[in-house]
Amino acid sequence: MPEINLLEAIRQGIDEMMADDARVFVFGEDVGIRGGVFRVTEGLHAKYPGRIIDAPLAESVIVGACIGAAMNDTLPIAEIQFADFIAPAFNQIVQEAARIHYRSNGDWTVPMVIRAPYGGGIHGALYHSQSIEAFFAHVPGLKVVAPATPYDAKGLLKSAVEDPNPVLFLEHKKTYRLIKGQVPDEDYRVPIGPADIKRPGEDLSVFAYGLMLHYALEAAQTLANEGVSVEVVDLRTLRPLDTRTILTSVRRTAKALIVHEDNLTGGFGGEIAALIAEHAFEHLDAPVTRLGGPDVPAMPFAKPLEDAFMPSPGKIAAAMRKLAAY
Amino acid sequence: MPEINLLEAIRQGIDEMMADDARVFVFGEDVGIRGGVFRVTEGLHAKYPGRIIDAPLAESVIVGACIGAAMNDTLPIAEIQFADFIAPAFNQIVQEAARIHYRSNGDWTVPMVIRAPYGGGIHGALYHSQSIEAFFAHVPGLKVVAPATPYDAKGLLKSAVEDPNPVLFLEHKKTYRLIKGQVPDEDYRVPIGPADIKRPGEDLSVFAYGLMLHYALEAAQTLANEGVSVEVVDLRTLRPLDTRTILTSVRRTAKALIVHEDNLTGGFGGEIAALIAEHAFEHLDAPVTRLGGPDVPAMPFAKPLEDAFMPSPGKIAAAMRKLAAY
Amino acid sequence: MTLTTSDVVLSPSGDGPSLAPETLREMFRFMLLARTIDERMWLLNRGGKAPFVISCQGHEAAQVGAAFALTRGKDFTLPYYRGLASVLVMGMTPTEVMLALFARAADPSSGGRQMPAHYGSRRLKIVTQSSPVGTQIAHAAGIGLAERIKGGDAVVWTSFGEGTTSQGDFHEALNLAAIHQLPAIFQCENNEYAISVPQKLQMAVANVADRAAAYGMPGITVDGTDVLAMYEVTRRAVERARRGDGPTLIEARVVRMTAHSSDDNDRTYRPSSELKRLRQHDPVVRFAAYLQEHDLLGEDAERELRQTIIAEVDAATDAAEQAPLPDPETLYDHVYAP
Amino acid sequence: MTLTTSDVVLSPSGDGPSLAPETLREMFRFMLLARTIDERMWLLNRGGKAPFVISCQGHEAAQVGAAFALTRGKDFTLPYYRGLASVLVMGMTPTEVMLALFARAADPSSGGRQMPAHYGSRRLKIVTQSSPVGTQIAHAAGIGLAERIKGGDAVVWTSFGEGTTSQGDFHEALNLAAIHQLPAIFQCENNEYAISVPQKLQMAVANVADRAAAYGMPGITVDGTDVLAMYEVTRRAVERARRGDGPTLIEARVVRMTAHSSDDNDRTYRPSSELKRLRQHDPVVRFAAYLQEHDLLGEDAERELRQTIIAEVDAATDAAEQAPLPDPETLYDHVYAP
Ligand SMILES: Cc1ncc(C[n+]2csc(CCOP(=O)(O)OP(=O)(O)O)c2C)c(N)n1
Ligand SMILES: Cc1ncc(C[n+]2csc(CCOP(=O)(O)OP(=O)(O)O)c2C)c(N)n1
Ligand SMILES: [Mg+2]
Ligand SMILES: [Mg+2]
Repeated sequence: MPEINLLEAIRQGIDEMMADDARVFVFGEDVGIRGGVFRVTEGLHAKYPGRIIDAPLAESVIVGACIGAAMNDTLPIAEIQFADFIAPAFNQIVQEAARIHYRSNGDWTVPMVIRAPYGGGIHGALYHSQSIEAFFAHVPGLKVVAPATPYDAKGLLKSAVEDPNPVLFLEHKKTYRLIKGQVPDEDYRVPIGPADIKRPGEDLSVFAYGLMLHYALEAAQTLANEGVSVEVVDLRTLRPLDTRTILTSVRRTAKALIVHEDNLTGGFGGEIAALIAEHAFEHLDAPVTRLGGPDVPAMPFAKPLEDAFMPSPGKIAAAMRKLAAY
Repeated sequence: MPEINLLEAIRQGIDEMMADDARVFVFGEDVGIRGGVFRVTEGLHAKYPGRIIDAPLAESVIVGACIGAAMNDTLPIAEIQFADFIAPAFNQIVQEAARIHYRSNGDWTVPMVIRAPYGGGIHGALYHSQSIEAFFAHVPGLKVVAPATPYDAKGLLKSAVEDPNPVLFLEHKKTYRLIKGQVPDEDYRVPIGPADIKRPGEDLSVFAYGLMLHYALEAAQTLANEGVSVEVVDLRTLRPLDTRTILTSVRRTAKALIVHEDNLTGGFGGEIAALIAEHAFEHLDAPVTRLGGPDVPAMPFAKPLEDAFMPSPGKIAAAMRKLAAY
Repeated sequence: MTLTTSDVVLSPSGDGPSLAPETLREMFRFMLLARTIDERMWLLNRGGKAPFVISCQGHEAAQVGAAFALTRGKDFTLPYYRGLASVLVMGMTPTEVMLALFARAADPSSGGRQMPAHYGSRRLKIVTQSSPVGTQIAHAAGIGLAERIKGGDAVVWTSFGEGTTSQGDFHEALNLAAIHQLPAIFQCENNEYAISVPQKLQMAVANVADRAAAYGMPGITVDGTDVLAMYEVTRRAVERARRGDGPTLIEARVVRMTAHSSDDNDRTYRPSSELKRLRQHDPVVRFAAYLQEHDLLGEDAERELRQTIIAEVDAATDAAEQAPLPDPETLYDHVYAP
Repeated sequence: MTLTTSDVVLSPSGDGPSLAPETLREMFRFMLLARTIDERMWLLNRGGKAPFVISCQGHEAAQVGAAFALTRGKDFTLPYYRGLASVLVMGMTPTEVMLALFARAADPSSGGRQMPAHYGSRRLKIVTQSSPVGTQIAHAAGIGLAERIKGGDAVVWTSFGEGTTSQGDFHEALNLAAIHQLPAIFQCENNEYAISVPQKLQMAVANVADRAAAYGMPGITVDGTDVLAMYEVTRRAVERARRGDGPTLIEARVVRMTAHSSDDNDRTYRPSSELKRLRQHDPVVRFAAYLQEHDLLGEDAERELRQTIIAEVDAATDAAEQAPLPDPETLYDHVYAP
């Protein structure tokens, strides 16, 4: 199997879906000749005339128009240039895309994908580093996925395009070229929903996604060398959340650590911790622990400040140690 | 002390702040001659010429203009007609108002209040019943308050206007005229931050705000008749959260129930549950429990569906019983 | 470019567009039907049977004239909450409308989940609408974009009030539609109020149609109480859109003959004298007079029509009222499509 | 109404506005200073010392001309990320600019928290800017609204690109400013690209100034490479605003002489021939020629000026480079105002 990076995997997924189904199109800023600012759609503009469309600089109508298009028998993929800039489209995503199937009592559906490059550690400063999952994973009617590997990214992208519901597809910018992995040539899917145990372990369970999944794996290796066996669960999908896999893992290890890059307070880790605390209470040997970004508005530009903000393999390992020792 | 309802208390708070400080003004849809669709600003248009301003039908600039005004030595109170319609202003609130002080390294401040009537049980259907606190209580740089009594509403409104930071002021629509209480004639404040134990108890702690606080008190009375002593904590402020009062209460009662009307999954209750699970672990005699609105996009219009959605004193009492019996 | 009514043949007093007499009578029937249903809703509201009413009264001509220029079953419509007359023309029945008013399980728009007047029907290509104003304008642009991608020749029609043109979504959507010359008709029903806020506090321009110049699309101001003018202007816009020549902004000058909704009391901000004046522009009265003048509808025929419609509305009301409410269990249905 | 350059005395070839020779030389100095700093930033970027550069090159005349029509310390400015020349005129020093480039603790704009070119200074009434485009246009309207409430006579000036006029915030803010005739100047610096997206995919109108008609405010298209034209048009808009006659939309036609930013490669979407053509409109070269033509700046004087500026930029670069980075502990500062 060829090894490619996460960005190439997403491009392949889009390419293959567009080749298979003429209803699929891409709408976003600079996605055309430019191939997107991250080059995710590079080459597709020439390959699929009229179906890779440069949008005006207006996120609300990028999403809003895709909602309309989805209701007229097409399968839109909206690209938000940076997840931070999804905010102007909040109304269209939360009040429209997510509620249309419900409010029409099942009459109308919105089969669309919203791709959003998120996350920091790339020197993007306050407005090119944000994590946005907590805002959207709270919204019934939306699906939210955050793949961490090329294999999962391509498989989930295809599932998202085929899903009859609006799917927010989160791509961690730092993993784009950093994370490589094998991706089969043949067609496959990764279903939206199931989490994936990326590293089985006995002593404690760690739940993460995106870049933090890789940092958690790194930290788990460090702990292994110290004789602690850490199970690392890649959530992959945040909504609908795979509570079964989460609870099964914690009931076995009796200890849980949740890691995300987003600000700690009100972050999605709180939901996971609350589920564990309520439904695995009798199995817990230690407090459910969260490690998240600090509660400051966003990740600053200056290197020392950015480093201070980012959860790192070292910080995660320290949290694991503390929990293991509890 | 005269008894007034919660709506009148808010009006009094605005009126007195405007009388004291010429920098205070109100900007929102229909706030002028109409006095707002709920009549909160009734009478103030004539009393404060040029300072109660009817806004065009555009929430983003209602908030955005107030941000600018706040940076030009005024103290704006923006009114969002229904909290559901705050979504178009999400970008201005989260990316601008909340981050301006931080991004300018403390150089600029945004002393503004955003009033938003929220909540259901008033036959408002999907788009006039929503709870929005989870989206904003997650945002560093914002303060979020949700008073439940006329006394707290007036005192917190005044504190919000004086606060040098952007404050989201949540007013539960059903409490507007339903909830009455004594409010002193003399000037006073209720500080942003501290929670308030509205009913002391021994057997379990319940955390709520807004309408649910009253339902929780009703349920607590029911449980009292059954010989269970329930402590009811009114959070009042959701950000910054009074973790000290929360943890102190749970460490004493050893059992915690969190109630909110917002959808359960990803709701702010998860944050409170996570804090308790992590920092009161050794004191817990039962799983931290949450009772929230069901995970459907919003509250439907038809009475049977609305009733099925709303947490009620009965549902809360049932959850209390279950927890007490654990 | 901003055209005005003078640019197109409009006024019934003039020798309007050549529509067959039965078509003209059919138009009138829909206007009268919408008015009758609307008035009935208020009665039911006052009688405590309908918790919420938002009215189409004064907007009937604008909607019926426009809808008659569209092709049912083919073209998409995205009306806003005053769109009763338009959805009737597009095929919704009085009973279906009443089922929404009473929030019954069989309400085809939302199964009683939404407030009344939030019409939608996939079968009729009436797109589900929400309460946040203006969002549907972006959806309309997107429907046009998809039609372009699919190479189809359906057009999309959407309506909204003049206050809603202050929303960013109005701007973003019209701009997009103009860039790609999408097959869309944007109908602004300007009744000069957004709840209590008058037009002059909503915009500094005299006509909403003036906003079209910002997008390089034609903007036309029409007397929206003149059903034939509305038909003719919309017909031309539809032709233009189908030809691939792009979108049109049509401003229909209408009158809001009621309070904003049953929750509003417009006496606090609107002098009753003004309302009296507005009543003289009642589009239903106006078109009735036109039909009589041109011997297209005799007094007996009109009386008969009114009786038929009242009977129809009685039946619809009874049927809807007797229909069951949604089962609480269904609260959890349709959160996600399977 | 849409005015065009022809409506106002503009072209230096014409007998431009009567500005004192030393003022003209001062304008040139700021243009040259901005250009020199900007070019230095690219060198530092290529040299691996500055991770990010976003350029003002080609926009200098538009900004210097406009800023000279404002009153420093009194009027508010909300420039966007290409606003280097404008903030220099408003009082920011080259060292302060370089402190931002290197993200140093002493950076007055953000203490190294924001990307370079996100200028702000409360002392100078340069309002802190963010990266989401267009938000500052709403802030500008609000600053004008507050000025109206306070009864002051400061004006507010904000700038943004043509792509940003597609954002809802542009529409909502200009509409609000026009309704209340607020003392605001909206400067659109139209360089015909939004990163890679050309104007024709951004709007269906020829001029951004055409958008002013939607708000009932004057819209003026100016040759933004002509500093005197920019000064004169802005001066009139400022007078108008101070008089209480309301806002103006000024479209400055400029050239983007670099890639969008140091992260962009414009060869993928912009033919090099086009760039060559654009270079002929270099505002700095153009104004230098004008000054020589009119014997306002001799060759020696210009050489001397260039040397002084280079020395100034050298000193600023060294000072900034040697300044300390923020202490990690300060990450937690200023989340809330005390
Ligand atoms: C985004 C949003 N903000 C506020 C409201 C509350 N609201 C409902 S209708 C209305 C006025 C609409 O006026 P206009 O667009 O002129 O339509 P009209 O009712 O006059 O036909 C307002 C402010 C809303 N529905 N959506
Ligand atoms: C809301 C938002 N969406 C997307 C971006 C990414 N972005 C940064 S600059 C830019 C293009 C801006 O073009 P224009 O307004 O013409 O200004 P110019 O850079 O050409 O001067 C884009 C799309 C952003 N900063 N903010
Ligand atoms: Mg109106
Ligand atoms: Mg540009």
